[in-house]
Amino acid sequence: MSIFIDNRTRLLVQGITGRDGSFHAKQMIEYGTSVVGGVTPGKGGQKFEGAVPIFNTVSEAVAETGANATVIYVPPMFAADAMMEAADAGIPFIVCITEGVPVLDMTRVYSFVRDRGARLLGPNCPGLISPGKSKVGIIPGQICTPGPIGLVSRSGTLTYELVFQMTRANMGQTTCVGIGGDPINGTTFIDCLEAFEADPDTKAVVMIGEIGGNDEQEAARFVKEKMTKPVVGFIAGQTAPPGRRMGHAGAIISGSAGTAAEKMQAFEENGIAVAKRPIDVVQLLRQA
Amino acid sequence: MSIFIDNRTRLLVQGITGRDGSFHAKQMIEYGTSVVGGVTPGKGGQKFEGAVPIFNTVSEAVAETGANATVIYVPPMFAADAMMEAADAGIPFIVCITEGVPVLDMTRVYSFVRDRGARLLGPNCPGLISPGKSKVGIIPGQICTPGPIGLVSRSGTLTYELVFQMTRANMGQTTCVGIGGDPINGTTFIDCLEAFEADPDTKAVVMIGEIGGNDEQEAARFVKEKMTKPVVGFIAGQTAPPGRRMGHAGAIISGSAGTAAEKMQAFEENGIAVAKRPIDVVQLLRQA
Amino acid sequence: MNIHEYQAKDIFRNAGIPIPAGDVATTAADAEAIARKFGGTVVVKAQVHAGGRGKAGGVKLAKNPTEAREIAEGILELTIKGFRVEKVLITPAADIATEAYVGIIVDRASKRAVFMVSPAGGIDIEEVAAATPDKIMRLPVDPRYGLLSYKAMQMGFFLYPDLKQARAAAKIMQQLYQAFITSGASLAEINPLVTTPGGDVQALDAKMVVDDNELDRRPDVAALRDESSEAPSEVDARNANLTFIKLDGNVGCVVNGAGLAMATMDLVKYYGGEPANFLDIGGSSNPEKVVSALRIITSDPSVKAILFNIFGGITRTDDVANGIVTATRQNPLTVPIVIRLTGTNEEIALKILQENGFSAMTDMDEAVKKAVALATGKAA
Amino acid sequence: MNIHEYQAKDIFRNAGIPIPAGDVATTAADAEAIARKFGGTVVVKAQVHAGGRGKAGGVKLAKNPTEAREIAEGILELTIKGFRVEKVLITPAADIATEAYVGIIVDRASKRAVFMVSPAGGIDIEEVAAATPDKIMRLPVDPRYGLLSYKAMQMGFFLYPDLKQARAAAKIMQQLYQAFITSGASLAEINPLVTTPGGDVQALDAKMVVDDNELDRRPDVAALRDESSEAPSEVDARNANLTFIKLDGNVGCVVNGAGLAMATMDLVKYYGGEPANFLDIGGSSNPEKVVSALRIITSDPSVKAILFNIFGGITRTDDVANGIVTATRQNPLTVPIVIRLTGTNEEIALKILQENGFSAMTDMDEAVKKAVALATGKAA
Repeated sequence: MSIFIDNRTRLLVQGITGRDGSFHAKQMIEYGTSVVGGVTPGKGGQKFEGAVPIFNTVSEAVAETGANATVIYVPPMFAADAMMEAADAGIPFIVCITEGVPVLDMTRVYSFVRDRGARLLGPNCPGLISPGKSKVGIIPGQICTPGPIGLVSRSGTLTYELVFQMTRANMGQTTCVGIGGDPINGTTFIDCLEAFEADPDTKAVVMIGEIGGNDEQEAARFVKEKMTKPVVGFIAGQTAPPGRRMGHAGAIISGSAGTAAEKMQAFEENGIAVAKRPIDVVQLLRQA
Repeated sequence: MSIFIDNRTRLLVQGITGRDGSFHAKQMIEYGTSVVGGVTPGKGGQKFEGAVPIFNTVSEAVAETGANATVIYVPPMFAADAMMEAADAGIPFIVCITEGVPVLDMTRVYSFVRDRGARLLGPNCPGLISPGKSKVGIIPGQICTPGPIGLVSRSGTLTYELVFQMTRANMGQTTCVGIGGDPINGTTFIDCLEAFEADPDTKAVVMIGEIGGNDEQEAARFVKEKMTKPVVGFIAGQTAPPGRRMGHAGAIISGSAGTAAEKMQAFEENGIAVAKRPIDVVQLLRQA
Repeated sequence: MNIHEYQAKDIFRNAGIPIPAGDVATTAADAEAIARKFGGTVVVKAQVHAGGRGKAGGVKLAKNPTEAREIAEGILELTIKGFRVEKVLITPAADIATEAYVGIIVDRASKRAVFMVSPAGGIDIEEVAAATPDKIMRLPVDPRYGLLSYKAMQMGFFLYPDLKQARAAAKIMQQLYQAFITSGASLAEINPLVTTPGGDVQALDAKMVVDDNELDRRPDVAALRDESSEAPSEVDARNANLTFIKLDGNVGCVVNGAGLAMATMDLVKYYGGEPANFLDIGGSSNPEKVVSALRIITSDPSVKAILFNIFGGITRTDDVANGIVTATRQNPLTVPIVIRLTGTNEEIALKILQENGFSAMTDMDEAVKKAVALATGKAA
Repeated sequence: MNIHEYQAKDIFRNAGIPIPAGDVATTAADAEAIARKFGGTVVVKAQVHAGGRGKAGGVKLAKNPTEAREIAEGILELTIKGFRVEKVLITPAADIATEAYVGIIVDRASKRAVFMVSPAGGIDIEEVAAATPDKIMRLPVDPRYGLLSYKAMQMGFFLYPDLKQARAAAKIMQQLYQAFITSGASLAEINPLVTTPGGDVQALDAKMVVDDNELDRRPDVAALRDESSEAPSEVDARNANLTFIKLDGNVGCVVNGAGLAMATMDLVKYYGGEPANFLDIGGSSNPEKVVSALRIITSDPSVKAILFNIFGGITRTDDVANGIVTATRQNPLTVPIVIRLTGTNEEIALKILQENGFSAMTDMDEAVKKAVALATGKAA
């Protein structure tokens, strides 16, 4: 088992003929993801790589292909519209890779998507992968391997680093999820923890946080109250100076709220083993 | 029993110090309605008629009085805001008497109120009365008498006429509801029919329609499919010329849709006895 | 409130919709001058609040300025569906490749503004709906989000397979939605939306109906009202805050409330009469309104009897009685009057009427029967 | 993106918010002239992207034009929290009856724009939150409806018991929300919102932070950026599409991805070093970005060793390798470099580096340890 995506995932790619979209569509197909269609307005009727049908609109694509998931690689100013189009077409799982989506757009998208009962992952996230089953997004497939660990992270390349170290240590993954670091995103740590708790194949969970906000603190309380499976945590940004943005909007420290120290303390107080270094995650998982 | 309002109704009056609001607040209090508070911005802390506390905002009023219904008499340009304020304050039953509310305002209000699970009656309606228990709105109390008939109508004074004739003929009412004639309103014929069907004291229902739209036709189908109680119907506007507005926005005939003939036919086909004249309603109720 | 094509075009143009030039003329000479300015063939279109202008001879091509003058002269003498033509719009004749239809209306069922678009434009959309319903796309707009881009593109692709044209149409629909919302409209329509042989998408006609309830907060829109294009009695009624519609019968009706007014008219017909009008004096009453109502009704020579049917709720029947007394003092009646009133302050009203020589009834059916008998000359 | 007080005031004024006059000076002489124009006592305020200007001596009263010149001269020489003062805003001193606080921020938890208002204004809102939390009202705004009138009035009454002032404040909050939305802001603040002895409600200060992601579609807002008020290295980095923050250490870091960059800095510290910067070369890679990154890092004299930590995903490690080779050919390094890379096109990257005399590692911990040792002069 795995969470959110598996062998039955039938994926659309919105922006399939763009630079990023076409590159990653190929990567996903190579990995074995069932990419059933693409969407690029004006290219309806054509085929991507001679095989995947392209549609002008998401609703046409859903009607023709029975897609049950979509991944979005469109420019930031069009990403909000793409997410809403997907939700309106009835797609239950929407992954938005696009970085740089205006946060006020997301306030609207969040309401829209929630009212339609869809799950949104992202935006500004690397997507997710259920090793050996399906990959949606941009996480490099070769660094993952199937196994019993669930991983959820706010980060991109730091996620790869952790997965890479786990795979080198022979600790495979059920699903690795990057939820993205934007101030408003569709899926939270808690959503993923809940799903991992319910997934019988997941035996332990790695949670990778960052400075800024208090999602990690809330997730820690959730772990204590609702989870039976062991959780190992890591927080990036212990050396970040207060009040500065560190690369993406998620990473802001304002005053005392959202520091790495605060988050690590919340982890410890709620029974989450805290890794000091990324490599310590592997050791802590062994002890879990 | 009755529908929507009864002895337990605790009513707010929004616009209680205005011309219409103060007049009808007195009338409602005289009738015996439990008017627990009023709202007029800037007059918070004062008392209406020396007894009813006035508040600046609906949320304060609800917190202080435990109101479970509200009736709105504010000018048309402020009515949409008043309805949303009431819904946001958690009031489950909102009656808007105000005439002349822009229909585009109502497209927003409708979504807002529905998302909060409140029932809206109106706008541009006379309100409702459960004779002997509670009156909310402007239906003259003295023309009503308690009894087993439920009445629902799109009209104002035509409703009074019908109720008057029923009362003269000794046919009392459980509840008389005026849903209003605007293109977009909160409570439909079907909502009321459903409630009357569920009300054990209501033995028969009178439904008074008008030209325009197809709400009566849909209500007729509902009667056939879902109702066990007899329904008597009347439609105003048999002599109305096509394509002209007859006084309020509800009464438009466009082409073949929404004529009185069409509606009367729908009534007959679905087992609703059709009164040719208002007075015939009484006769048909006797036979029902 | 209806506005003219040329006024709707100004609003649409301001919203960014591409619309060919056009100028309004009130005389044949002006029409000729405008046609000369544009050069080439022009279209002369009657500006009246009525559909089917083309069939009524109100839309014609003119090949040169002289012909434009002659045609304008003819059209300016027309009366279309009861509306006198006071203005014509002159536009250069366009080369048309395709004609589509785009409209927005407020829809009772979905409780939203709904787009209706069809690639089969240029003709009555009801005809398209009847003949080829699959050529119409209906799309409700969530007022909380407005017309989202992907929805506009869905409609754009429904009209045009070409990406460039679909995008142009999508943009026009977003602009039309903006114009619709900011004008407080209940209907906005482009028929036809055309493509030119060069591939451009343009609006050749424009129609808009504004929600009367919006006018108080939109003085700029309210200023577009053209009273010269309405029946004088209806203008008079509106200025007196009455709702009045002239009909062909002989029983003049004064009623409070639209539903009761219609039911009263129906009962007039039921008892063998013909209503001369619909007239609703509305909820809040004052004697002035009644005076205005009587003035309007008595100015219609076909009225042979007057019927008041008042059920007092908010309306105070004593206000109505006072209005009747005042009005008939000013202008004594030349036709018989039947007064039915009941409800709020009924006793006071009856006393006022009696003191002034009027009698009143409380039963609606009896009152209507009597009025019909008086109008038709038969005994009641 | 931060904008200056005077720029935010212009935006708020355009939205209709009442704000007393004010003019910007870049020289003491200009300040004097402006003070003379206004007459009477004026306030001279440093225009820098930093809070706590008052405490830092950046806000002062001047009783006459001569004093305004002297004060402006002093303030224009200040550096506040690392920002040099290049401009001062001169405004007439206002008579103040009460001071309130009004702000909007985008809130992660409610996923909405949230108003925070308090009748205790004029001081840092964090202090109010700590000392008297019940004096703060928080109100999330549903983006689909905007700030509805009744919500604005709730806040208005929370600030002022007087109806007129509550209405004025409510209107200002609706205008502030409009300004916030149309500017693509992530924060907008009025502190203080004052009442005058005469009872008027006015904004005396203005602050706005714009979401960088909005700038592409709002060129008018983007044009407000004042590069003279930012650190040159950060301007350089932004123009090269890098995210760079200068810190106080000696290990220069070049990393792809913000999370990995922070984890790398943390690891530098863990092994006893101090990072000299945060630098994220972002997702999509190209050699040019790497060249810019090396230029920025090597221009910092405190950097004693450079650490590359690249995990190739979208970023192609061969792009990074090529960038390193190009940059070091242009400007030979004077400090040691440690390169860790793994992931996409790793083999090609290693080959490029080897051919050009660089060695590379694949283990993050080993690479960090080595860089720290080189920077501190100890053997790794």
